[in-house]
Amino acid sequence: MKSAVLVFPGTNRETDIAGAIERSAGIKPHMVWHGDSDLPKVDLIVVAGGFSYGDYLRCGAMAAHSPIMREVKARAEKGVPVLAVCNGFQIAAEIGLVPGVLMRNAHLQFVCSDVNLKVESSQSLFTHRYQAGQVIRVPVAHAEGNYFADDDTLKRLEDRGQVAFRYCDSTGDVTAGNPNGSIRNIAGVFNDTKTVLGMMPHPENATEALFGGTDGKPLFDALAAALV
Amino acid sequence: MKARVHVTLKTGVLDPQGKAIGNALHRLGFPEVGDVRQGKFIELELAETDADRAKSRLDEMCRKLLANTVIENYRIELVS
Amino acid sequence: MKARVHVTLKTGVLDPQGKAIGNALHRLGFPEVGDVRQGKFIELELAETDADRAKSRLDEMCRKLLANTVIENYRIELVS
Amino acid sequence: MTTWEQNPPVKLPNEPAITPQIVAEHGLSPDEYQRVLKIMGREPTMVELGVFSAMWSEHCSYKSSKVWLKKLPTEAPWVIQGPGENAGVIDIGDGQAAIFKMESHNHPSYIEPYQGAATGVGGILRDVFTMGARPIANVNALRFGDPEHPKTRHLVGGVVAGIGGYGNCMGIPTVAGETSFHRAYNENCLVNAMTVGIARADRIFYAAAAGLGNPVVYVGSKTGRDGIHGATMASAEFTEDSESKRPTVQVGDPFVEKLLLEACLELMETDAIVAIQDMGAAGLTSSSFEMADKGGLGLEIALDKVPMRETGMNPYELMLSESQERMLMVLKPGREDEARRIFEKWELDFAVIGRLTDTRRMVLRWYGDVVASIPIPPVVTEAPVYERPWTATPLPPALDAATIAPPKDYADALLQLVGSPDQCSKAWIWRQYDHLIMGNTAIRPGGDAAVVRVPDGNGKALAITSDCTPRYCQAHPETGGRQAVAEAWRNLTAVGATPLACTDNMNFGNPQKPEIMGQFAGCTMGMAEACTTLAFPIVSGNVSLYNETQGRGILPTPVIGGVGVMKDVTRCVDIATREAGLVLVLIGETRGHLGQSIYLRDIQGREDGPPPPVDLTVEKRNGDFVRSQIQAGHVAACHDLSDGGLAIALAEMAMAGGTGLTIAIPEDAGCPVHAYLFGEDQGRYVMAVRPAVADAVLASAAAAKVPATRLGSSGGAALTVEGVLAISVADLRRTHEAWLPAYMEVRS
Ligand SMILES: Nc1ncnc2c1ncn2[C@@H]1O[C@H](COP(=O)(O)OP(=O)(O)O)[C@@H](O)[C@H]1O
Ligand SMILES: [Mg+2]
Repeated sequence: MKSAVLVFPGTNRETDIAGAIERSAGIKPHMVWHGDSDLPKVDLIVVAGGFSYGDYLRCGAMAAHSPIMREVKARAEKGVPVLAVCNGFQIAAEIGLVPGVLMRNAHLQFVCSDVNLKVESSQSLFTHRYQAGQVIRVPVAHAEGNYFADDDTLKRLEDRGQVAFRYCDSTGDVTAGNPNGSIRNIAGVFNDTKTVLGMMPHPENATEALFGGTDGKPLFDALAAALV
Repeated sequence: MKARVHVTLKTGVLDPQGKAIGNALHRLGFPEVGDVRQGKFIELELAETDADRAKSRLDEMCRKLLANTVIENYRIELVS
Repeated sequence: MKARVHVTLKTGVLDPQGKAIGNALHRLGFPEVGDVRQGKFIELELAETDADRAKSRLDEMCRKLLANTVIENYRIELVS
Repeated sequence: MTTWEQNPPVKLPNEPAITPQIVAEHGLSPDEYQRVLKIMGREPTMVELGVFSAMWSEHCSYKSSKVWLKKLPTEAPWVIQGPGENAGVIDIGDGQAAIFKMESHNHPSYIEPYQGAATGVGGILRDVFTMGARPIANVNALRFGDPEHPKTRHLVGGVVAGIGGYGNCMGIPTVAGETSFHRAYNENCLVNAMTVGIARADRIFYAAAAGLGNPVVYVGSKTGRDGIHGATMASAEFTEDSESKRPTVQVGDPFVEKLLLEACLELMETDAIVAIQDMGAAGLTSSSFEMADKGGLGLEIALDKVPMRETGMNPYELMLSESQERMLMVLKPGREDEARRIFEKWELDFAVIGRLTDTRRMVLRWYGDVVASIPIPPVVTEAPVYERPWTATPLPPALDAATIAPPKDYADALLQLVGSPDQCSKAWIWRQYDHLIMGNTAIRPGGDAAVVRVPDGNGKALAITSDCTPRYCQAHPETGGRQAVAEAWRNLTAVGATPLACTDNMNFGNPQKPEIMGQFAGCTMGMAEACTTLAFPIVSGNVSLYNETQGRGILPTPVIGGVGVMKDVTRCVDIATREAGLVLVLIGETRGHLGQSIYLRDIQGREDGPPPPVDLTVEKRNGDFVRSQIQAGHVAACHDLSDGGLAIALAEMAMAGGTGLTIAIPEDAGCPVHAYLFGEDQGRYVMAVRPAVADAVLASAAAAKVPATRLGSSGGAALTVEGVLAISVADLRRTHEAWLPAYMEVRS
């Protein structure tokens, strides 16, 4: 699997996710600086976590308008898979790669903690190594992960199985365990072709037993298996 | 020319910051406070002298960057 | 009664937000933008009919909570 | 003879004449001003006066503390760089070095908690990456006033958000710290931040300038009018009118600092840098003097070349500004363009502002005119040093545990303690800190020390902790100093690490009072002794004095930041007893010391008695034994005993692991039950030993002459002390986790 991890000024989880990809795919991703003119031809594009441009106006707003994101959008429209985590999700939402927006956490604080996630669908190239309904434990670390979309959008998402993960408690109850106020406990969503996944939690920080557990690893294994 | 842009959440969009401020004001002994909404307020200097042109450029800035029109409204005001 | 409060950074205080917005606007093709400052904007409903009393209460709210007078100024405006 | 002497510096427009009042406003005593006149041979200009004021402030010159700090041991075979540089450097093997330091931002945090704390983190990060290290962990030691004090909640909220705001954006995990409350900090909260970084041992960058004619380069953010007089503010006791000092608070920009970090590390990959120094307190003044002095050279700076954020700035402001996120470097000749390209790629300002000279003078120019010309060596060598008078605090008479009442109900007492402001869970705090980024956090906040894997380090890890028990330091400074070091050492040991070195942050009141100076002296002597015996040298540190308001000083608070190494990260253990059947072994001798204990203070409402004695030989013997058992893989969980003694330690182990523990108090305990459970005797640990090796562990303890007592075992859902108390782990947890969020919920 050839992959590219985008690096904006202020991105800070690129090494974490590159490590996770390498552990599953056995090959290091290309690290692509936002200012580099061309994005290499890859099987997977990753938009990593952090505080692009300081995230001072609105999370992801400034990175969303960078030339490289225009290119990412064009590739995604041609079907190239995109994994957008945390700040990546915020950027992807800003440019409409995935539906919805991410607002300030309801309690207004940054939250770093393990959360439980219910895998809503195993029918995607990102989640086929999980079972639908499975509860996994991975961390979140963000101040603006409060997912919001209007009712029509939500209905469409749910009808088409585009909700990838929901926050839940350890028993899988998706009315509990919400760390940020996200509507309907949504933690991650697909685009309508399920080739783009945007999610707030950090599966990359749950890929080694001693360092956060391994519940995030199947996601990278799944990509490595699907994108050979 | 100087301009001011106000960016506010659309009605219907939950405003946790506004709510938190409202609650804090109640606790601090301001029971008269009802609904509170928080927005952003951006002041810009513009090298532009024509008001109409400035407005249309500002409108573009808002749509492109300053506001997320999915959840936010914006209002432009020329000051001088 | 409805009130608006604008909270802005004092002159001389670094405004990383404003700076970042200015840079982003330049990159997006708005070279006419000069200095940018970002502030907060708070709208409040008040169960109060007397303008003077409202103003003095708002002033207290600003000093106690809404503004950090170490680095911020505030401006109160009664809307209706 | 250089030209400046024939032509004295040009005065700035409207420059006031120097009056005694102006001298006093610059924090210089009349004596100190006489020294200035002697060094200068004439009346200084305002710019020059500002420079002296900054350089001779307590913060920059350590004038009250220097004579005592010299007593601290700073060497060991693994120490690469001790105090005197931006941060301390130790060898951790595999060609790698750990670089770390702690620094206070107490006064700014009290005035503006968010920005004060944030810029404190920014400052300590720069100290570490300026030496070539990539930061891998942040630590914060916080002391707040009485929770009931009207300002406390606001300070807690702002400080925590500020620390998180900066560290999270930088992408450095904040993995450890401490937080406590006491009315003595009502008007002076303490915010001490520590950063640990990793560098190649053969690529450490220092501040000493070298190479006549080499360019002096300014990088980072532009200079504004922030924090002018910040350095003098940090050294002045607060008075009622501290409000008027408010505009001196700086605002941090963590995004720019992240860029600065990446740009500096990128440039450091080349060999273009001769010397580098961050601009911290007293900004351009202290950084330029330090570089030139260490290199035995002179410096000429064109201040008009400094990137400025505002119009109309003058040389005085430029020299004293404490704008954040700036660095000063000396480059090899001809390497300016290469460096400029890197900084411009990262969208940072870059300006060549001066050259190194051989005059040993600091010559400052403003559009060509000389506005200051100061001989460098005397500013440093003739800086005032005070041997301030001091009086020792006598050791309070012993308190017999038998004279102290037992609690009315043991279970209630333990619940009260686990739910008290000082002993409750601090998860509300560390959840706001990204403690997982970088993916190397093996032991998260909530235990004894954090454990962070070293990148590219062959599976080794660093253990990191910060510790101090101010009430012990207050009761008997020497014991308190010894205890702070011992506790840090013990916390590193308890995870299985080998303690290597520490940094300190000395927070005290007004040193011009003999009792306060006596606290400083006593703590330092105690620390020195402990560091020597435990082979745990101090490699860096910071002093914050005048933490005093209207005559009331804080508790003496010498915070120790300890760093240890684990060769194999998979061997580390935390405090959580996660499984049933583990054998609980108490290591160390229990005498039931209740003087200055948490039990005495929080259950009996008394703050008296002597602190527990610290026998360093015993400390070392017990700790070495515990470490050997952890490293041998015999131990499933381990916790040292500190505040609240055995009862609190067991409760914390049970809560962390979600499994019950049952113990029986030995028949031959030798002290009353409440003293056995809550006594704070030092040098102790509880190990949860794997059952198959329990007998062997006890036998090797006996062979090593280490007191070891089999207390009981893990299992069930309650913490039980037979015949004394039984509390479900769920109840313990609920109480433990309740206080802080509930307290902060009522936000102001
Ligand atoms: N401000 C803080 N930031 C991060 N971690 C903290 C903070 N305050 C307390 N902690 C964590 O809480 C745990 C308990 O702290 P403390 O009671 O001081 O431990 P100890 O008694 O072992 O020194 C430790 O893991 C410590 O790192
Ligand atoms: Mg401990």
